[in-house]
Amino acid sequence: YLEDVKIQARGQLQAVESRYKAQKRITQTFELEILDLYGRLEDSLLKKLEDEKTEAAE
Amino acid sequence: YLEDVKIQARGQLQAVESRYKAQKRITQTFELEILDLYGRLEDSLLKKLEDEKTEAAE
Amino acid sequence: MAEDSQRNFRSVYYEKVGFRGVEEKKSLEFLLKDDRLDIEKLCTFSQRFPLPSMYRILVWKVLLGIIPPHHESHALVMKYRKEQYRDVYHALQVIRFIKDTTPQIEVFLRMHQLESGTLPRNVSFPLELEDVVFLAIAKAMEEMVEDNTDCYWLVSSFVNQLNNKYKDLLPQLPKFLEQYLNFEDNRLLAHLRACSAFSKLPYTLWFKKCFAGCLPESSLQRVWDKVISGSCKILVFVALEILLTFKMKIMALTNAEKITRFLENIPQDNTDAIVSKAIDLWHKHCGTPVHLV
Repeated sequence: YLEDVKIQARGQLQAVESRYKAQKRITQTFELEILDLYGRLEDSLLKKLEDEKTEAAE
Repeated sequence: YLEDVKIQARGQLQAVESRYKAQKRITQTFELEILDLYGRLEDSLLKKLEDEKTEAAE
Repeated sequence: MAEDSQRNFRSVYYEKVGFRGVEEKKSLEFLLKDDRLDIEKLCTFSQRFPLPSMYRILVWKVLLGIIPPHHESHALVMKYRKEQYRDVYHALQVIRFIKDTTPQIEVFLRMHQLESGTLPRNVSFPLELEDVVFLAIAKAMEEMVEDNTDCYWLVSSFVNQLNNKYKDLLPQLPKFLEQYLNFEDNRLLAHLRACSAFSKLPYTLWFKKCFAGCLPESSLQRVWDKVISGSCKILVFVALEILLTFKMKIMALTNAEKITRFLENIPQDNTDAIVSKAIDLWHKHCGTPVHLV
């Protein structure tokens, strides 16, 4: 019976562990997305600044 | 003794669960951040389009 | 007989120089030897005696549920706690809420906010009162705990304890203070009432921040021993003892703002004595916890 309880406990632990891992993979995907979006946002801001400079020079 | 094993298992489970919950919060936070970044990117694109229109009209 | 008086003499001596704990330390070590720590006994110990500084962090972590009662699980559970710390920390870097230069206590605040789902939309949002309280507690804890992971978990769990377990009791503490002050020194209470200072005492500093930023850390941790092990009423007696200690000064002031300002910045030289007397008063009014070891 004791062995039973131990196996059950290990099973529960593993279940949460695998849920954690799945969630972490989602987080990692989102992280890449965020990095990409920040990059695009910065590009577009930089471009705007450059355009403004060119205009001012003309 | 059996009670002991149960308490020990609960102690470990509680910690993995908390780690999982934190990961879930992170996913939610990232989701909001992505929405926000898309919003900002669209705003900046729209503004650029408008600026171009105004210039063309001048 | 001779031995007895010698022993007593030594106890008094130890008490004076701060080593009273020799026997207490032994009994705590005995408690800590158990494979499965007895939370209730650890609570009782912390209620009665100051924790020896070498065991304080361990006992706090156990009492706050950061590590479980079983020794065998401590390493594994701390591994989970560290991972969780790193996960949340990294997430805040990704969304640019924290930088390498962000002060540690602000990092802790953001981590706590993310974990409790209260992270503001923007890093420049003004802080709420509860954030200010968090920062004050974090700042004091930072002085007591070296390891960042331990420190974050302790601050976060301590604040959660205040917000959950003591949620209903904390707002009642000013009322208790009034009762006990009336009992101990009704002239002082009358004076405070007469200059409408009683309702304006620094209750946020005393009861929300639990004296963080009011007492130096060496005295503060002895108060927090009691709070963490289950009594937030100790806060009332620390406040009471501060009032009694500075009675002369307070009686000389007739302006509520001046009284509050003085109490928010009390002299830091005899705070250890204030805490000791506060603990005695607390035992006197609320009884000494029994059934130890």
